[in-house]
Amino acid sequence: MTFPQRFFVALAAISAFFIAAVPAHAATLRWAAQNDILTLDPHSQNHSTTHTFMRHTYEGLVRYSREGQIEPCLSTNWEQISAIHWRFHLRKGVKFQDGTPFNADDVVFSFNRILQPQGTNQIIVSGVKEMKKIDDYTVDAVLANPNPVLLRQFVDFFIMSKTWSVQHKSENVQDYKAKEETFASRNSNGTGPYIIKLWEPDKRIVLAANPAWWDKLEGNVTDVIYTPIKSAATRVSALLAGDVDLVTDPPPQDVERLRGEPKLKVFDGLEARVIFIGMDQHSPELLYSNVKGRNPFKDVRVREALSLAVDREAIKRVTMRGLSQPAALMVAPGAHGYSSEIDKVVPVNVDGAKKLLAEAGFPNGFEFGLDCPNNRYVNDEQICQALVGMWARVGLTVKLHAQPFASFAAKLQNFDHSAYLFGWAVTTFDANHALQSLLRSKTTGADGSFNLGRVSDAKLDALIDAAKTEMDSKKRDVLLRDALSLARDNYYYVPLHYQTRPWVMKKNVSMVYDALDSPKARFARVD
Amino acid sequence: MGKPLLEVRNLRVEFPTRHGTLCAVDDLSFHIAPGETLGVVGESGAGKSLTGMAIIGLLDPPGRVAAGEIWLEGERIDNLPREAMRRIRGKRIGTIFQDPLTSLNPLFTIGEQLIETIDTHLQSGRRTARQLAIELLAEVGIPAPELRLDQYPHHFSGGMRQRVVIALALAGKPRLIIADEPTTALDVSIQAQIITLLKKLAAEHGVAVLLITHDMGVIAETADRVAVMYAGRLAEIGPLREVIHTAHHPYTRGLMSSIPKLGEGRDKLAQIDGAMPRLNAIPPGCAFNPRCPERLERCTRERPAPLPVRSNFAACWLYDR
Amino acid sequence: MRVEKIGRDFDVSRPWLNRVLEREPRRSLCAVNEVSFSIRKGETLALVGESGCGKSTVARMIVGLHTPSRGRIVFDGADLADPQSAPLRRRMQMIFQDPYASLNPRWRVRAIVAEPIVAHGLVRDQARLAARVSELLAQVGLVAEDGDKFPHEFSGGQRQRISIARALSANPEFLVCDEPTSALDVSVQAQILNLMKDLQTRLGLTYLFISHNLAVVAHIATRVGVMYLGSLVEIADAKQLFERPRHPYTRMLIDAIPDLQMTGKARTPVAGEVPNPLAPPSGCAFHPRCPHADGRCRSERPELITQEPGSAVACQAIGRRVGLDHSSL
Amino acid sequence: MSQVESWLRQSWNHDVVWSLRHSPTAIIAVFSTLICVGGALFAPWIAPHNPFDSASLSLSDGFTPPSWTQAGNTTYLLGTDDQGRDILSTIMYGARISLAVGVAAVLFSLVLGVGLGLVAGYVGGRLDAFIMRVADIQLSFPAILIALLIDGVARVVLPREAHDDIAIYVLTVAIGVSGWVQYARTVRGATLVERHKEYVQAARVIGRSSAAIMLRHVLPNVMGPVLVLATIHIATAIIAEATLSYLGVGVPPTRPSLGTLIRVGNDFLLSGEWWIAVFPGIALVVLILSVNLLGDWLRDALNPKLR
Repeated sequence: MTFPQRFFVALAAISAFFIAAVPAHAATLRWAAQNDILTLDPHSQNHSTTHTFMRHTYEGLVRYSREGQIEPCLSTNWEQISAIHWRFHLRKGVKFQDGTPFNADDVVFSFNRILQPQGTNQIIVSGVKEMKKIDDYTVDAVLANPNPVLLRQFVDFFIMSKTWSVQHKSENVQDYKAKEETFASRNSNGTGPYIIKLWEPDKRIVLAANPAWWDKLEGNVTDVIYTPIKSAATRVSALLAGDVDLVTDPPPQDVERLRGEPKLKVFDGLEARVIFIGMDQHSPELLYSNVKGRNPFKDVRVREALSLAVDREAIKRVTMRGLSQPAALMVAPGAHGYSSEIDKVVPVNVDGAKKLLAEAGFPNGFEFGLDCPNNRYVNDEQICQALVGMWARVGLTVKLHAQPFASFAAKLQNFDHSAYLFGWAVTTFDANHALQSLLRSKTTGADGSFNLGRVSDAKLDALIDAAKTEMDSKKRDVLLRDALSLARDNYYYVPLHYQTRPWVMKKNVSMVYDALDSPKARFARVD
Repeated sequence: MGKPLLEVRNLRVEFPTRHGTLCAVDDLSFHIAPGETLGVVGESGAGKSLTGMAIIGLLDPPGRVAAGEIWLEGERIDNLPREAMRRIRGKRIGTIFQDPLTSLNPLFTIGEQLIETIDTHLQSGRRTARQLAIELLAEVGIPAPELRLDQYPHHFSGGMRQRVVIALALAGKPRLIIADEPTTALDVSIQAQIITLLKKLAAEHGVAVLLITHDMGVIAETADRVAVMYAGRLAEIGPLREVIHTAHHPYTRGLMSSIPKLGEGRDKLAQIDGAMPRLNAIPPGCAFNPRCPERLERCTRERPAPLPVRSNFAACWLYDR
Repeated sequence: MRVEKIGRDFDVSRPWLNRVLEREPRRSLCAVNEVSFSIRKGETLALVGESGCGKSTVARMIVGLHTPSRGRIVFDGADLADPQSAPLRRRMQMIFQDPYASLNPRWRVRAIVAEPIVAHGLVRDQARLAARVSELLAQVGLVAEDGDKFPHEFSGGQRQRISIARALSANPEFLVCDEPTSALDVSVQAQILNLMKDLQTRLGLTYLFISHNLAVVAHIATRVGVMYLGSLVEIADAKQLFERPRHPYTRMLIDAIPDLQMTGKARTPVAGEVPNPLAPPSGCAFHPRCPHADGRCRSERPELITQEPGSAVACQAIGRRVGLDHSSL
Repeated sequence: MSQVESWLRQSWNHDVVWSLRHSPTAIIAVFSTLICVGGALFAPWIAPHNPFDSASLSLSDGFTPPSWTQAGNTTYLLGTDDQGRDILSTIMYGARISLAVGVAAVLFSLVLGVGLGLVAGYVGGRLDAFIMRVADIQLSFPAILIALLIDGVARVVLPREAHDDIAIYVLTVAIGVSGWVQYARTVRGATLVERHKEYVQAARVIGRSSAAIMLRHVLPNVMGPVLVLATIHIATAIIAEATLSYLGVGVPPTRPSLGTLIRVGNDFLLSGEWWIAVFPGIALVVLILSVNLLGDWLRDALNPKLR
């Protein structure tokens, strides 16, 4: 036996001891859902599934507790020196999975890395002017303005090892839309509870408990095997056959049947996600359209007509089998700032829509393209097809282009579209997260980072910017409410519904439901 | 003449096709005495090769023996089961085919093929078989047989290969060899070598030979008796000299005179007009009647059976007395 | 028609990549070596020899299927290698050995026979073309209705007639016949040979007749060239050649002809086999099989020397053998 | 008139027709192929609905079961899919796309492959080596990958607006390009054999140009195996079309082909809406099976040894 072999055998023995020592009886969670992660670079893509896995291996300064409250994570405690100056005391003795110790340099490095323009996660550190290293275990966050949701933002402020990143030439964030691959986009090295052992794109992701984690698992799941299964029927069959323990996106048409299965249980939950249609309101001439020289989506009447033509109830009944809630706002119930008073869904009105189109100068409608993912949201492609029919009835000719999310995302970020179906979940559980990402005029950083229709409304910008810094809760609620109403009345987007996402699992699995559709293995038990 | 070695009685070979059943060999009878060489001549399609195949039970489907009997040394062999027939082939009937390339397996040395054959048929053990193989190769005129035994067929020239095939045919010490166009694929100069060899070996081993060929020259040098076939039927059969010099059937006569001969100052060759009928369009009566210069009215109606003419038999109404 | 010292090499080397990887040189096979002869108008020159002796290669070079590696071919005073002589090609046509392979199985006979006429644009009018095809078919002993059939509906002899009709359709003066009867049965062979002779007298054709069958050659040829391993070893008037063969190889070939008159007499087999053309013997190529070979034959290549008018032979032993009767061989 | 009659009689007795008349499998295959192709070809006239007209669809009609079941509706004989499209009509319209893409792609492959194979086999030498090495290289890439590549190139080269309209052509070319190799190899092999046959040499002696010899002499004699290959290739092309459409390269989901229809229907198999996948599935199986049987039979019918 050579030295390295001895070393690894010893290492394996030690880790076996740890694994055995942590949970009472170790268990494997086999989990399936339709889509895959996009990358392993934690700062590259603001994409729910990707973040879900990043949360298992990377950690932020703070985290959500089992009950959804902010609690210390990589910082043990913090204080507000002034309204715009926070001090974080870092946890000592934490090591990254490759063994390098965690310290303030890593925080500063990660902060600067997130800010790089090719990433899409700037919202996480939005409003932070500077992260300053005070000593090895103290960092200061200097803000431009007061920020009421700073700690919530920092949950997904994933800290990477500076040493590791430099060593592997991954100081720069992967440019996903340019199809770049880096070491960090194919390998991970966090401080978190699990280690990503393997990622075979479109095949599986394998996680194993991190024996050197500073905290203790609350459940007994030491191994996670995630299998992306595109076909809904196959996913459900796998669950029924007992090949997987958990499916987080059962097709709506099968939920009723699954409820009746004695071996399974269904967790109902309203996801904090709104599904909506975005429209290009920036290009002087609309792409994929027969309208030349102008952009019909710049006309609010056209946008309103699009909304009026949609029969949200029919989609809910037929396509979603009741598992959705028709939407008028761009933020889902459950997020701070949502108010059912202003969430008034206008019923379908074909004639009204036709009239509006005629007024806008399109009595015979016009043609545009609709980009749609076919493996991302619940029944996404079917919804799009239904929309094509509904819009056809008011005279609009829609060319539907359905594609897997990976190519869809790249196309959208290149603004190569005229209209698209998209979904947004607020990770901070605060409405401004959606407003700032989706509706704030696009500048650098988090402002308008997913404003892919390039909406620009000075009044709305002012409201959003004010809400970013307003520390008075009452005043801030008014700002959020006004901003949401303004967006609603201008039809900057056409919200369709809030997605209900039941999770189906075996009876012996217990999970904590997550409104972000982000299961956390550290809370899970398989008995 | 004693008991015949091989006797074929009223053999009929049929090929069912979409255009009806073709009769490729029709009512053919002949016999071969031990040690005798019978030449079978005829144009392509006259049924001579099929006759050979029928005797060794290797007709390609859908061809089949529809009627008649085949007797070998007093034993009927046309209705034997496949396995029994397989034992007869090689052991009691040796075969030589036209193309020596296809008769030898290119993947085995000729030694392996010879020893295998000898061992199978004579149960002699491999050591003895090897010795016998060397002797056989020497006998068919292959120089340095000990060395050549371990070579593959492609190391041999065409003539040498045909010698190996002859050795293979002799390996089981058969009483009868069926040689189907054994020289056609060979060069003129080599043809003569092979014919001489075949003749010599047949005489030395006392083997009877059924020599199937379209080449009258080969027959003339080898055969004791000749059978002439036309459109699947026997036209004439008799001793060699008789058939060549004083043929009785008009077809045989025409055939003989149409062969160009050296030292013949004729400006024009004698020719038989027309062509042999296709098997699906054999005329009624005598198959040769449309081309026959001596046709009688009867020839278009009645089919002649072989009739004795001097020492020959000819299927022709001219000799019906 | 005159052929001057033509030669043809075939590249038999392995593919380029193998050669480069295995460091093999190019290898070539000399199929025809310095063959010269001329054919006079109206005569039939036959080339005989065993397979692989290069006779077919000579025929193919003359009709342009192969380009000679060396030497030149002169037809009616013009060098055929000269691009300007291309129209002359119409005046020479070829008849192939295998009547089953030489006709396109998917064409009707009419189209097959008309192809040269169409290719050379001789007759443009459809009606006249049809008439010409019927005339050609009649000329070779077929009927006009046969034009509507496909080749597979004909027997071998009839197909060879179609081949001849096709060759004649462009009004050629010179026909190269590559073993035209060797695939046919004897009775049919006689028909075809008679037809060819017939056409020759009627149309004044000149033939180059390739065959391995000396009896056939004796019947049809006015002059005969004997080839062995790529070289012409003897050329003479037919009568003279068969009566007084001078080259030992020619004698052997003649002796190997089966003799139908003297039934039962054994042929004299030619000893040995044709050597491998990739490694031809030194000196006279025939020396390993020649009963008269001596040291000079093994080292020196004999020239084709004209000894009497119309006859030439390439043998060094000929002087030594004066007085020997060929029957004593 | 008698000419027509004799022509008819001649064709009736032609070898291929004869072997058709005597093969029950072939008759069934021809019959079902005719039904499938006819249904597809005349869909706009005989289909009860136009499922490609989005405006005429009603989402509320979605998931109607076949007419003979309890909840069925006589308007929709075989039921409707998730969008309220009539399954029967969608099958007919979908088969139209599948067949059009399949046949066009195969024709494209065929022309390209046969042309290159013919030239490679007839001309030989370096050109042959080059063409066949290109073929080898292409064989080492999966067909879908090549199709995606071609789509990518088309997207860059062609104007954005044009893309949707020509998507189906790009798809056809993409599937076609990925399939030419097998034709080229088959034809090259056959050409190498035919090239040395005497009828080709006869044509050279006559003085025909190489192009004329290739087209008029060699081509008709190498087409037999190619036609058989083509019938089998059609099935592969139909399946490739469904895969590519799913990957967003092909036809939009609002104009589902048979393959797309089956893929969508799959999602509803477990929830009880079996008819969405089952009927298009049966249609595809019947279509592919009959085309394949036809190909098998054609191979035997064109093989002179089996006649």
